Amino acid sequence: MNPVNYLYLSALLFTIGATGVLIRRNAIVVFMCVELMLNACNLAFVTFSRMHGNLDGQVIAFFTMVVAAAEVVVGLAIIVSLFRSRHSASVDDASLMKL
Amino acid sequence: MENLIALLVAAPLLGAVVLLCGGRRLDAVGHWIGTLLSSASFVIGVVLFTDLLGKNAEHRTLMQHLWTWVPVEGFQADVTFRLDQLSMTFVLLITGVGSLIHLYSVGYMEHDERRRRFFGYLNLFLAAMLILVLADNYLLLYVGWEGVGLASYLLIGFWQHKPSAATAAKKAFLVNRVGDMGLSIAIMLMFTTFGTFAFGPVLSHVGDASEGKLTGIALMLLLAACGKSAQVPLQSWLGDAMEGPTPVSALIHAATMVTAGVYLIVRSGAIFNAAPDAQLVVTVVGAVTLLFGAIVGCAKDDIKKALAGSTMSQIGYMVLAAGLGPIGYVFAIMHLVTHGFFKAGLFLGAGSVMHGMNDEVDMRKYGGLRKYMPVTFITFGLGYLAIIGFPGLSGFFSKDKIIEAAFAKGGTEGWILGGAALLGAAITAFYMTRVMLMTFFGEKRWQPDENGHEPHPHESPRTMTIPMIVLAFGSVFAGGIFGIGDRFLHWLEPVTGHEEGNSPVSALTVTLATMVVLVIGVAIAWAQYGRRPVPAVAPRGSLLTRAARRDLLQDDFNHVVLVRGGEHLTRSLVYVDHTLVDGVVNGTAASMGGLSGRLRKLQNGYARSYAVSMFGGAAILVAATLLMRAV
Amino acid sequence: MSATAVHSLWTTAAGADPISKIPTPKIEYGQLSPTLIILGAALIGVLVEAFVPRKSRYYAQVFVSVVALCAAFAAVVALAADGYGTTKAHIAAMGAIAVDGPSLFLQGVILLSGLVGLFTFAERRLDPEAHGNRVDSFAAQGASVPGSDSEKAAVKAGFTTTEVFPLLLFAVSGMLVFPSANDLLTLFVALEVFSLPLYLLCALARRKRLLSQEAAVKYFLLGAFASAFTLFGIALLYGYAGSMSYATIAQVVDGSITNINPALADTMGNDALLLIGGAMIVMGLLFKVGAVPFHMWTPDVYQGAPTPVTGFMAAATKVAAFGALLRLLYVVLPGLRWDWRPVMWGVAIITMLGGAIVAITQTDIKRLLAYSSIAHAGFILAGVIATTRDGVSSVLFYLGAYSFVTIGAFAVVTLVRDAGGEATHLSKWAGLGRRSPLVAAVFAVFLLSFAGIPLTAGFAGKFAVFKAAAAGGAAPLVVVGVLSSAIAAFFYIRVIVLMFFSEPRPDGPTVAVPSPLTMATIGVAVAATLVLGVAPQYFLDLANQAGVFVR
Amino acid sequence: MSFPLLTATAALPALGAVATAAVPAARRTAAKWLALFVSLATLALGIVVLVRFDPGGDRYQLTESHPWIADFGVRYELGVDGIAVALIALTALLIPFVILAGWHDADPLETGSKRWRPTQGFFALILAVEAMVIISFEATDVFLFYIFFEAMLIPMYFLIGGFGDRAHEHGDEAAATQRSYAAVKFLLYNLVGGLIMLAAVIGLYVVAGNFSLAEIAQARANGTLHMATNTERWLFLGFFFAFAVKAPLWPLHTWLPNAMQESTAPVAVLITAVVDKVGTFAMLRFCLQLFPEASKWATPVILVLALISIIYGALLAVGQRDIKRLVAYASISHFGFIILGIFAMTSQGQSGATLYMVNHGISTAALMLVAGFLISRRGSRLIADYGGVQKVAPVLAGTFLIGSLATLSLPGLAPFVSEFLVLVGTFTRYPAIGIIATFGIVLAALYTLVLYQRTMTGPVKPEVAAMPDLRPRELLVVAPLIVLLIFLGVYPKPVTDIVNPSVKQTLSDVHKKDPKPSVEAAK
Repeated sequence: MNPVNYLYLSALLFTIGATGVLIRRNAIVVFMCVELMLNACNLAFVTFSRMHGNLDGQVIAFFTMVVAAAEVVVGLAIIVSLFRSRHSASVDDASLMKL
Repeated sequence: MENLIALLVAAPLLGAVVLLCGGRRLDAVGHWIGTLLSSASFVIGVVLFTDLLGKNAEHRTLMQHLWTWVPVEGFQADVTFRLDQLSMTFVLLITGVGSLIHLYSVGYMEHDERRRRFFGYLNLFLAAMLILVLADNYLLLYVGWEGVGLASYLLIGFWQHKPSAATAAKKAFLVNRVGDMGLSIAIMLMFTTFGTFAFGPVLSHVGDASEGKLTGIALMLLLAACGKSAQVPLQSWLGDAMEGPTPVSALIHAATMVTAGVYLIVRSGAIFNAAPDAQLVVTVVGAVTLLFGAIVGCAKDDIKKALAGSTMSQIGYMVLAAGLGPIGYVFAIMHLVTHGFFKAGLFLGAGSVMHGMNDEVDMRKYGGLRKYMPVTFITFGLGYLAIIGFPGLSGFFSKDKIIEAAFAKGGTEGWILGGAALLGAAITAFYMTRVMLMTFFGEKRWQPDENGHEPHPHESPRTMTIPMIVLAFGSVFAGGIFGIGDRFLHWLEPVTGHEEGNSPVSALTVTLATMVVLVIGVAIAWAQYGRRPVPAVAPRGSLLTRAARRDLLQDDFNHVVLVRGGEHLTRSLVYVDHTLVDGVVNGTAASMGGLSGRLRKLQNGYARSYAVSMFGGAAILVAATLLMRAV
Repeated sequence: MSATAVHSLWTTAAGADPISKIPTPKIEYGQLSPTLIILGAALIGVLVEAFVPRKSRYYAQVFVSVVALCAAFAAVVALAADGYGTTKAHIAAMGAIAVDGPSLFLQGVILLSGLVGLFTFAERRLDPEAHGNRVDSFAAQGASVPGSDSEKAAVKAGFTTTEVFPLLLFAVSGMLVFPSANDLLTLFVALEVFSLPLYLLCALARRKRLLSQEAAVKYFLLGAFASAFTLFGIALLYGYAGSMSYATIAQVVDGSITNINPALADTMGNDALLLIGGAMIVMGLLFKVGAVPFHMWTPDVYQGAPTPVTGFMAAATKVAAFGALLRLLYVVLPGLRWDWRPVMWGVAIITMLGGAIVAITQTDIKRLLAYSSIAHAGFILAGVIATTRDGVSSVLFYLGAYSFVTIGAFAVVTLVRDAGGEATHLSKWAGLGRRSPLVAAVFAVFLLSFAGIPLTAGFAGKFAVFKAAAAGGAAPLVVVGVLSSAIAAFFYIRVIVLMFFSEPRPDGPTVAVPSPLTMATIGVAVAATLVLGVAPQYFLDLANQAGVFVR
Repeated sequence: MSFPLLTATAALPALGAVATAAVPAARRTAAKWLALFVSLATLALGIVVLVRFDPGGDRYQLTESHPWIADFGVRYELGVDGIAVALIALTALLIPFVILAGWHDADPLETGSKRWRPTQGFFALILAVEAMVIISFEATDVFLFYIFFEAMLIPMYFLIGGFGDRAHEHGDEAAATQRSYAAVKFLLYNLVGGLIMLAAVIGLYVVAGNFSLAEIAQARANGTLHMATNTERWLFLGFFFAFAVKAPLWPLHTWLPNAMQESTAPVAVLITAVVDKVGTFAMLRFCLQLFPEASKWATPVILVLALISIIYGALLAVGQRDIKRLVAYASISHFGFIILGIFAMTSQGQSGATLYMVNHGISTAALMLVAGFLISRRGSRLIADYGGVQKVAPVLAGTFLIGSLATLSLPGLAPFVSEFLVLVGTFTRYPAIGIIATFGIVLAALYTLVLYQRTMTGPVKPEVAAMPDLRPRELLVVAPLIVLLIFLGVYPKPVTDIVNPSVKQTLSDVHKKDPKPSVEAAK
């Protein structure tokens, strides 16, 4: 079947992730949505790699996973510390600084 | 010889500098220094005069180039003095009368602790006036022109603690500035027309210039003359100028400065000759002013103001004469000189009266003073006879000639002008008689003032009487000396030029007519003020009288239109500047602040809304990029 | 291509010699030495954390980092002197890293601002000693909850978060790679490598920890969001060109590529991939430089983060990001100039105006500087848009000048303190010029430089970029820039007025006497500001020589 | 290469500023003397420049040229023509008086006021301004000029904002805020002007490729450098705007009254007599020389604006209640005359304008400084608070009167010559404008004499009864200025001789010839 459909799928996933970031309050969920976006990118990479018949895309996919993992480490650390200090993981509560 | 000319100016100038910068240590001798230097200037004048008389007519012009004043590409102004018959006449008048009045002031200002400065100002005036008449180009003349303005400003306002004096001084200067504006525009016009403004080139090239330009120049010069010589419509300052010490009124506002306008017109005769329309305007101004002044003079109870009105009217005569062209120039100057004598004398007399009456100026509080101050009475009387044109005295010769000349203008103009001049003569006779009667005749009308001082009228000291006597001689004989055998005419003719008008009426008729109106004037005055006692408080009087008391409402007009209007204008402009011009700027700043405040709200602290803006931004970015490709 | 063919991509026929199939990568270690040194030092730092006793960690860390940064800078200088910036400029590490003028110049700037920033990190004299221990501006223990017993205990025990030093080094290493990355993958990895440590650093303030953590969360989430976009853009671009290497993509974009296989021919036809991909990558970079409308994290993060971190971040991040942006636009997408220039015009204009206008009503000095940095991003963009060699060098110069002034300004901010730590509210700065004229004067110098008053670095930089922009045919941009700097002048002046012409508050802050470290920072900054302002020629020459990208 | 005289003239006060600032706080008197000495030394150098300058020689003399920022096409190029020489001399001449007049303006206030007045700072800033002004007169490189044209704002800003009227600031917060408003207004106005000019400067670079006045002018002359009409106009406007703000020209004038009102008299003199001159000077040197065609294109509008400034400024001066504001508006009116003279593009007009800059500097200094002495005695700027001063302090009143007379340009005093030249120069080409401008002289008489009458004459107000007359120091400040006013009034030749050749060249830059008189009467 035509690999282009995978691209549509990845675009869809990416959009879903982005929308999630925009509408969800819980920092963890927001963060998961970001991960979803990253994975959408991975799908795109693999697909393109397939289309072009070279391996770069797939290699990148691995890199992306690693980066994502690193992000998780850092992100969770921050979010958890925030959660512990204000007993809520809602991104909207963290709005002391404005204007 | 010509090197002496500068000394004429230098002497009084030196006096002014010394006296004004000298400080208190000169208080004791200041007045003598001033008098000395002014008389020194007079002596030099006499020396030069004799020298001129020694030469024959066409060589009677001395030039002294001192230095180049303003050298700019195509614009050359020199400090050069020109001494010819015309300026010589003025030099003698100015320094002569000036020295006398210096002498007079020694006594008059005795009790003023600022006497030194007074003499400094007087010397300053002399210097400026001499520059005015000696200048060889209009720009230098302008220097003298405003210099005398400054001096008169300082002297009118000499008693600065009196607000009225300060105001009068300011008014005088401002009104004169309007005139000066005329002068400077005239100079600019000359520059554009002739490329220079030196007397010689300009006056000799008048023929090549278009009449329109010449008329413009002439009218601007007339405006200047009106300012200095208190001619309608710029006459309003002269009456108030009487706030100054009387010697000042005598010297500046009677004998010399106010006649500068006449000098200007006569000096620029060539231009006026080539601009008949302008000349007509000049004559009209003169005629109107001579009546205006005379009428005002009739109504004033303040002796100095009455004399001021008279001055105005007499100068009206001169301007009228000057406007008549070559027929009148000489007589204008002649009347100017004789007037210089008798009017100065009259003012000094008035000053002497005030001196004896604790500075009382209201004639209704005088009366019967002839017994108390005989010298003053006699000198004043002679001046009186001279001004009303009593046969044989100076006024008779000069004024009579002017009236003749006016008729000689010919045509309806001639009749109108001549008629006006005659009428003026009659009114002159009336108001001068009135002054005479109210002051020296009738019963004594003075009472003790509020703090109980009864004035003790007494004759003035020698320093004051001597000048009065000398001037009295002048007012008696000057006319005769000048007039008989047309000496003055021949003296001035080379400069001013002269031609005999063809008068519709004979000289004799004019003289007789003048005599008649003179008698009528005197008779009316006698009927009103001689036979029955003068009321100590002025009666309400007719409408005309009341208007005349207020200078024919001129001041009220100025006040309402110029002063009030000006105040409103400036006040509204201040408002505009603050709210509009400045407001725009502050407004911009404020609106920036407002915008900032509103945009700031977008930064609402919610991470998700930030994400929205990023997402939107990304969308726009992508869309825009695609769009760019599309178009 | 057939399925078998694809299959043969990752299965090798038996019997063949597998070793010979994979060529050993050729890495020019010498030319990468700056980055490698920093990375190595960072790893050492980690080891230090693990093995060196707590008491002496601080000194060890400071020592290691200083040495590393100096060494790395020396390496950069050596490379530049060796001509790698100009004649020998080329692509290293199998096409992953470009060693050329811009990258060396920017690496130099980043290293210097890293070093200067490090001094402010290491400052321990500003806060009063807690329980007899010198404290720096970082949390005693990042993990402990603010105000909790554990935190008190940590403070009592005199803990200090010496991890900040290796974190700083990691960030620096990422930044070093970022502008010199020569393929999209390296770009992305570098982006993350310098972003993640910054996220952490933001969270580690000693005072106002809630704000600090909030800043970290915002920065992290938005940063991750942005990098997701970047990554997707990379994916699309890869899809378009079938390669990650800048050079190849550039060739594909301007159609000068030779060996076109059918698949490539297929995707090449689809410009949407290219345009959308390019736009998304650019967007990620614009986020990092804080251009409107991707700027909204800037004020909050700048305010919340520990001031030394803010200073370092504000300076170095901008440098790295603009470096990457330049390379992307000049090396990868020059073929697309006519597409992205108008868009960038718009971005630059709203960035300049937006930053300046919103700054007018700020009341917190750190936020104020944040908005000012946004406005400056706009000015730099004007230079980027020029798309001429002058444009590149002017941007390089501007970045150099700007980074020093910024670090200096934030260093001064750390000095003005009251009971609650730094007194960042503007009202508290009233009359500072009376209390301590010197500090106020120094800060005034920085503000004037920001405002672009002649004889300061700011003016030279501004003139350079505007000149390039005008020469590049962007005169309207220059006018807008001039107007917005007029607006900007207003709030810089406001601060000066506040410091010098208004009466000091009785409860006003005190100015702490810093250690030689901060003094050095400020001194360097002032010196740079004035030297670059009065005699910029030498540095302009540097920037000029460095103004050429290698392809 | 010879001794860099021009650099020295500018560097001396700069170094002096640094030295003065470095004087320890306790030794404030020493700082004052140092500053005075430096300013006098600068005056000496200025005189040397004046002497070394040869009116008949090249256009730019005493030139210096060194590479500076090659990358921006900027060279460190100095050189003076007659106009610059005159203005440098004026600046160097006025500063000592400014310092002497401000001798006590920066002393710490008596107890009860927290106002912060570092004496050293005050005098250092004055010297700094002098240095910058002088170098911007000397610069023949547009960029170099621009830099100091802008940088000048900073010290001026601190002078205005930091050192208000002693009279008005006994720790009084309202006064302080007013003052800083004035300072900010001054700075922003001029900064905006300067930034707009910056755009034009950049544009100029893009068009011309370098900033050397001589080179550009020459390239334009011999056609190697062509500017599109619109480009030239835009650039001209950019430059002119900045200068018009500085000058100031209506309607960009509103910063001046605030600034002069709030600052001490010496600083006010610094603003109007020295700093503002840079604006008018720059119009003459840069606008006309770089953009001759555009200048001619804009002339009608500029003339009208100048005319408005003349009348408007004078009328507003009449309406003022505050002595310093009055002088400020008077200056606006006078700047109108100067700009009128410049753009009339006749030799009389431009020579007059240049002369006017010098004379206005001296006359305003005289009037403003005396006014300052008066204000410092009574502690009020309001005209209504005075009256009868003439009786108690005759010398003060006398000097004040002379200052006023100079302001209304009385013949015999310096300003008359220049004002008349400007009027004539304008009249020869634009009679109507010339005539309307002449009304200015009447209004000038009005506001000066009204001021004099209200403050000096009339009955003595009790508050001024005990007012002391001028002290020796103050007399030392005023007397030389008055002497100068009179001298230049009767013998302006020294100045005109220096100025005329440069004006001639400027006119040839714009290809303008004086209108010829209809009758060739002059020999």
